[in-house]
Amino acid sequence: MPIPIIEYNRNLPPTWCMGCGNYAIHASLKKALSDLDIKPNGTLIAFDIGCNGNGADKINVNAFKGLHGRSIPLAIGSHLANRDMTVLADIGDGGTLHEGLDHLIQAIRGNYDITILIHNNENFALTTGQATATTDEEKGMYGLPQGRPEREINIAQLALGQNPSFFARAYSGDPLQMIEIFKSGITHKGCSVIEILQSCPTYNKEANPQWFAQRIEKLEEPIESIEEAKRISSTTEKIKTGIIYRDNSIPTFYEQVGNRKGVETQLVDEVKNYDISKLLSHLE
Amino acid sequence: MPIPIIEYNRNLPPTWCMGCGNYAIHASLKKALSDLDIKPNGTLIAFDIGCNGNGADKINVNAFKGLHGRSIPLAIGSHLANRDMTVLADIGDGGTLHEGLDHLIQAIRGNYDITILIHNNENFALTTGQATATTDEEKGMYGLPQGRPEREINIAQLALGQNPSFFARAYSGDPLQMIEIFKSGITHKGCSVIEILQSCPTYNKEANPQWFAQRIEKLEEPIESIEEAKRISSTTEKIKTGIIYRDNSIPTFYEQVGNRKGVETQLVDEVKNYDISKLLSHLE
Amino acid sequence: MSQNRIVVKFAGPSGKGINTLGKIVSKSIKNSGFYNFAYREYPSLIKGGVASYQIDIANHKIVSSSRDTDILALLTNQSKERYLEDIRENGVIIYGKDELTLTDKEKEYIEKKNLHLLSLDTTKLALDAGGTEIMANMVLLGFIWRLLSLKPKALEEVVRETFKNKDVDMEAEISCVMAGYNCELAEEKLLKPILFEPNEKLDKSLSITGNQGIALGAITAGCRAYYAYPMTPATSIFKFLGETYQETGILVKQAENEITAVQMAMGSMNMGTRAMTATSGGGFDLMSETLSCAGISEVPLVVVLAQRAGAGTGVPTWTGAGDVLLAVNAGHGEFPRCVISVSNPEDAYELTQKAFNIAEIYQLPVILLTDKQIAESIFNTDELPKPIKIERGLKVAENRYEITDDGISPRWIPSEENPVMLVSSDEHKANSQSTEDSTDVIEMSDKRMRKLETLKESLPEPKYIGNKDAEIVFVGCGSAGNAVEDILESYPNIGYLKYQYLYPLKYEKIIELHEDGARIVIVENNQNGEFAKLIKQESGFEIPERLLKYNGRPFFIEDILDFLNN
Amino acid sequence: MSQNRIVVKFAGPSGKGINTLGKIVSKSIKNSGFYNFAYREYPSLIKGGVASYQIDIANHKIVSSSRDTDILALLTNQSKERYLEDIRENGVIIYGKDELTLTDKEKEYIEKKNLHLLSLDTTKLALDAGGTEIMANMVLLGFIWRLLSLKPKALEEVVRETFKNKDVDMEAEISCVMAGYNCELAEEKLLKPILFEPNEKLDKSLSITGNQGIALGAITAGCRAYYAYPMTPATSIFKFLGETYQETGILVKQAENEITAVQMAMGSMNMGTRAMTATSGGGFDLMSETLSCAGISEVPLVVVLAQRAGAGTGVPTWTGAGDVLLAVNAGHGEFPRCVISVSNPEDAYELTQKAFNIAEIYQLPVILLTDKQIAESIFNTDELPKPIKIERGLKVAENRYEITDDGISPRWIPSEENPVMLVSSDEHKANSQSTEDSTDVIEMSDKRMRKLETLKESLPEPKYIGNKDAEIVFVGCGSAGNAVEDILESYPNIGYLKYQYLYPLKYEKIIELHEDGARIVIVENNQNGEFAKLIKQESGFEIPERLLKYNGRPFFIEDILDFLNN
Ligand SMILES: Cc1ncc(C[n+]2csc(CCOP(=O)(O)OP(=O)(O)O)c2C)c(N)n1
Ligand SMILES: Cc1ncc(C[n+]2csc(CCOP(=O)(O)OP(=O)(O)O)c2C)c(N)n1
Ligand code: SF4
Ligand code: SF4
Ligand SMILES: [Mg+2]
Ligand SMILES: [Mg+2]
Repeated sequence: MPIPIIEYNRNLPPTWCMGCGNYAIHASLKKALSDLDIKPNGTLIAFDIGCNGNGADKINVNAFKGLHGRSIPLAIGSHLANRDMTVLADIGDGGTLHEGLDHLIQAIRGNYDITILIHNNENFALTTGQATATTDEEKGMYGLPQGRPEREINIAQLALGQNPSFFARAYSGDPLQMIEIFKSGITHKGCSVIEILQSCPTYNKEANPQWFAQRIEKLEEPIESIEEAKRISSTTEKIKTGIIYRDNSIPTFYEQVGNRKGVETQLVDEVKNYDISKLLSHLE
Repeated sequence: MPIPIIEYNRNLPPTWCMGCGNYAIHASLKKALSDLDIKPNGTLIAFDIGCNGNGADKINVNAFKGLHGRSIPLAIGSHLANRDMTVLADIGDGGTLHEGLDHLIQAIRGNYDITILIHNNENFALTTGQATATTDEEKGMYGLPQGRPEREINIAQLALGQNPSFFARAYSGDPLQMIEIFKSGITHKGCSVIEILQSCPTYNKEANPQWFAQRIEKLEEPIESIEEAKRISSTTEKIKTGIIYRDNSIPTFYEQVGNRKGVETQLVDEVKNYDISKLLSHLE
Repeated sequence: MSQNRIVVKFAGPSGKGINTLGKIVSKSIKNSGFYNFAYREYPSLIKGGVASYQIDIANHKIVSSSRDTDILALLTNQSKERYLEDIRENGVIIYGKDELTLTDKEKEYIEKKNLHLLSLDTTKLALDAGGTEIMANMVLLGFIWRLLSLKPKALEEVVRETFKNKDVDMEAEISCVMAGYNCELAEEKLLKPILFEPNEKLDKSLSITGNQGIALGAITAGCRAYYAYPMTPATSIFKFLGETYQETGILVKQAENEITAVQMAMGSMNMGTRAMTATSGGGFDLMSETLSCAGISEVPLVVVLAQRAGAGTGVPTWTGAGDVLLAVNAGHGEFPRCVISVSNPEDAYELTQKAFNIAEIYQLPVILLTDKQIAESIFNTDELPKPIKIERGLKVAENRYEITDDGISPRWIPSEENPVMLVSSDEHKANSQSTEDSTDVIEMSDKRMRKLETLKESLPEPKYIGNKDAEIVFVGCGSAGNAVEDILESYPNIGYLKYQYLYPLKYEKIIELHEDGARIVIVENNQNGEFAKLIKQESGFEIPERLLKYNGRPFFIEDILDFLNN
Repeated sequence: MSQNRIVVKFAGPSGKGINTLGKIVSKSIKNSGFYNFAYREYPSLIKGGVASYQIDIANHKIVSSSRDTDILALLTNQSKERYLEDIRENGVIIYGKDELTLTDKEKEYIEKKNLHLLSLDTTKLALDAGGTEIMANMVLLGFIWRLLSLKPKALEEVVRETFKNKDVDMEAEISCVMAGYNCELAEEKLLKPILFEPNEKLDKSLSITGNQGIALGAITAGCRAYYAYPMTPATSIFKFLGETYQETGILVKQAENEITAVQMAMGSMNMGTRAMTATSGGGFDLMSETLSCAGISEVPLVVVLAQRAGAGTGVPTWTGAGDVLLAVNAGHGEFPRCVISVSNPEDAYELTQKAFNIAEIYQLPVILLTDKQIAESIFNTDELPKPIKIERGLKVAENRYEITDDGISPRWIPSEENPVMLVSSDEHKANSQSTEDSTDVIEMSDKRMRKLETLKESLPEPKYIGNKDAEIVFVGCGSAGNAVEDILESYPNIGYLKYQYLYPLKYEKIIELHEDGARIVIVENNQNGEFAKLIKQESGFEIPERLLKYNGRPFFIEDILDFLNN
């Protein structure tokens, strides 16, 4: 019997705007954990700062609400300490593509066994709607009345360009698909990057449910070839959702660490006084 | 008549190891500037910290030796202030792919009209030889006797993945080609990313001249299609050098800035007291 | 009515138009001839929670809020809790059509203070007046205006101006305002008429925030590039510069993060233009390595540090001044710097210009401290100070780092007309070449540090405000002292020693006042008395009394009065 | 022979084997039964420039260098300049086969000091002995050994051990050593025989650097993950942990930059393992936002700040202690922290363990200060102190941020056995939920800050070393005081008050000593007397005399002696 969803609830009401995609994302995450029988205390989520991160005290799992743009390395450090824990990083498009852009790339490259949920609402929402690299180029935003001068970053292109072991795209308006994607991402061994097209009715009104309905095309199966995956995820008329690419053959970071091969314990179990006398003999 | 090379010399001998690729890189850069008739005081180079940056006080141009990993945004800020100045960023593989990875991507995305010279010697040399993302995975390095656990980053893949307007690869052992590449990069309008395969006989002995000679294949012409460019630059048996990709149709950052269109002066010429009375009327 | 003010507060969930209400009232009151100060509280979320706008109205210029209000207008009844016990005797509470459930304690308070409660169904009134539901706020606006017994003309004008380019039915909006104004529920006992003599000139004076003061100062000073990453409470500088960029021609770049922003600013400054960046504490930490780089390279830099409450993410939309020691010490190694603190828009305007002059003349990083209370509150200003002449200290010479007596070396703009210029974050010789020679290192370190002495000599003494032989002298900077400034007139035994230049610090005046027998009190919006620590570190003098506040709220005048009464 | 030492220095270009020479000599001398201290200078480039290794030999344990040497061995004649005028009376200079061109000033110095110059063609001797050109250094080694009149056995053993797993012709190496040793040019007048009584136990004592002390402390303390980005002089901690990782099982991750490193460390610590990161000033700046985050979230964190000289890039391979105020103030907002300073490997070993205990018990960031001089010099240590018991202060409870009297709240390890744990960089309630309520903010800020008081009470007083009623007492921390320690025995009127715990600061002892009539002198390896500033900020007491050095060099014993003689 799966763990009842209610166990993942804290009794504090969410503070997002009405219609915000974050509601469905949180609900789907809870459902995914429950379906997978992962206990609240068997999970740790590193939350970023942003509207997304305002969910940190609304879900009953181990959580660390850290700094803006840093939830990915925070999640990695948490994961390495205890790989029995299911570790996720929860972050916005601003945190991922601006403040902490390097972390996403390094996480994919290291293929740490964590899941990264990128809430892409196409703006810096919590700071009241500035343009991010995913905002429409011409759209006038806070402080940029004529839109931003830089080109966009397509999250799929960026992630797929780094040879990820798992990349998926979900949409906050489709919780059923989202739950399945989350479950696959969490169970995938390696760094699962999940971009979530998240509605933000306050600062990204254009991308309303109709807008998405007209554009989204669900993938039934992951694409075999990464080149093809890149190609199909770059077209802008049709937005593919689903597990876009997956490669189970890439070893995880931990598997590559020479001195941890065959070690059964977790780092967190190993904190005790160590005898250094053997090491000292090198220094005599 | 081009400017004599000697004008780019400072009377301070370089401090690189014998056989270091940085000698040829500096010499080629001077030659390129001279050929292009760009005066020493018409150029500014933002130098990173690394063996590469140790060249900052050995070349007679305007220069700013700043912080490790930061020469790209430093160059961009310099460039925006005065677009009449030829601005370059000079940085190592460590600075580019580790400390300041985000800056390279954002520079390409913004397509600022600067030239970025990445000295790829496949290690953090100045700190005495740690592994970078371009070091051979299995190679034992400082503090990592069994090699690094993360996968490599291929600079060409990374750069081409961001739709650059110019990407080239040079080799420090081929100054003639390097000079031509530098000249093309400098004259290209937009962000020119030039990876230089730089020999480091001290910490990257394996990659000696023979090693390169066996692998390098020169491109005569840039590749038309970016997909093809990515493909050919990812094979590891043959390393392509030359201008790999170029797209002159991408507007530069400055061209996209709404309020600077048609402005003839440079920011540096505009420093004076401005009358704010019109603006104040909004606040009355 | 403490300190002879009338105080109106709107409270309700974020995103429900509180912000617009506050701005309209503040501006309309000014245009009606009355000084006011408008203070905003809001949560770190986009919709919901409790936000408020409070407008203090007085017959003279004021720069702080009172804690207690005369009229509290609740947009939704849920917002009552936070503010209900900060209402003055005979105060008025206006709430919506639903019943206001009160705790016993609240009831008691209401009784004790003789508060008047009124249920106003603004939605119904709006619909009745031909408006829509979302015009309910306009009804409330008109009603409040009536309670203040002001003529509707100024209000109507501001409403029209506010919605000018918006997609609204202007006439319906105005009808709603008038429906509120003419509403018969505005009984006599609810009225809080403004009885001050209106000052007609106020119509032409400014409604301006501290951040606008900084932005305007930068514009005046010839700052031509602005690089910043969004962070409350610095972001509205970006907004102002972005929205005026067609007029000013300034290059406004939303940088990809704070390190990028400050590196770009440093690059531009070195190149000879004026550039600026702004952030709050967390972003400032990220910039601190670059401060150190600018310090040793002697490249001018101006960074605005807009403080907010707390370490980490803290209480991000609330105010505080816990970064004073950070501003003075951030960045590794030892290098000269200048830390300047603003406290209101005039200051901000003037000191931002000074910051550029100091950064360029002395070739060092200047940190301009402000805080959320200054950054986002609306002040009334009759006129901004005169523009300050641009001084850049430019000089072409052979050696960029010439050793000089005053520590200031030649600096020039890289260009084809000038000699090649090398700046370096390595320790260097006079000719810019890197060095590790013992004598070189000492000489260059000494030279750099001499600039601090030269700068210190050129800085003004702190400003003493108030009666010369006051018994109690508050010492402070930033918004903390604003509440003190506001009571000086009524308390002749109080003085305020206001610091604008925090570092290098001139502390002699404090010692002097102390030796002359005054009670010295530090007033700071932080937990540990950071400015007092700085004073102690520099002078050895421990300020005997401390008035500290660190709950995210600014100093209200009652905080000062309570201190004086205890 | 100042302070009864014999001092040998090798000088030559970087990358020419100086490093190996220095290490071999230092170890062989120890194994021969003599205490020594080996100090390394090198430029920030890989090959060329001037590097040196200086070995001070004494008949008791020493922890600092002299400025002046008895024997200067030049690998190339170009290296003479820097050190030629730091040779003692009757000293010896050994140079290569080419003529040593001397300036008039140098000639005068040589004459005045009666220095002996000897040209030794080490290359030729190496070839003659059946070696290759690169074995010239081995000849030099043997020759120096002869000058010291030591038995070759210990040297030979160390040479064999050093090259054990290297691809060399071991017998040829040894022949070269012996060729140098037996070289007839070692005339009587050049000899500097070590006449101390050899101490046989020294064979079993350690040759250890400060960074090795830190690494060993971390291993002992159960640190299971190390994350760091290369930065001199912190990098050799990474090296030691990396090279021993098979034995220790520690996860050693070269992080992609400093922000990544410290975030990973914080994540691991929160999860319940022990983790550490180390960097120098510039990297520390980048970590400072995370310090603040750990501060408010109350997550334990241990960061080693290995200081070097200068702001910006500075003089990156040289020593200094200009980051004391940075360590105390870095990171925005106000939060408790602990700053600990090490000065030698024993200290480093012990204090690293303490750092973990403090970080975990008090749930705050601990900054462990060291500097290049401590980090990279080779000390002789008879034995490391006993391991310190691990104390973690773990406790499962309902509320992660329970308000307590001592400020310490329950903290537990997230696991399926324990309740869910939420930590947050937002200001929060006892149950971890974010808050902006005024009372909540005050209560939680007060609670956090109370930890500083609790911690302060638990910390030991600074260590007083030397005669109880010394006339002059130096106050300091880090390597600055090591030269003072070394002269204490011969100067009974000198004392040293050595600080290990800099923050929270216990300053009462200083005042006491001052009031007892001692001359108090701060000794610091920086320009502005940062530790003195901290003392003044906390105590109001300005230390009357300052001995500061900021040329990138450590304090030599002559620096202290010169001060005393003036
Ligand atoms: C170092 C730092 N810089 C800036 C901020 C301000 N900040 C808070 S949330 C945010 C934007 C969040 O945007 P995004 O990551 O897209 O999340 P969203 O709010 O859209 O969910 C920013 C810039 C911060 N908290 N810390
Ligand atoms: C913030 C910061 N972190 C670390 C360092 C130390 N550091 C100096 S040079 C260098 C590595 C340089 O490697 P790379 O960029 O590849 O240049 P190379 O020396 O190989 O030319 C590092 C890590 C530094 N100076 N600043
Ligand atoms: S602003 Fe957008 S992302 Fe934030 S809570 Fe509202 S709808 Fe959601
Ligand atoms: S270490 Fe390598 S990169 Fe550095 S100077 Fe030597 S050869 Fe060149
Ligand atoms: Mg977003
Ligand atoms: Mg490199």
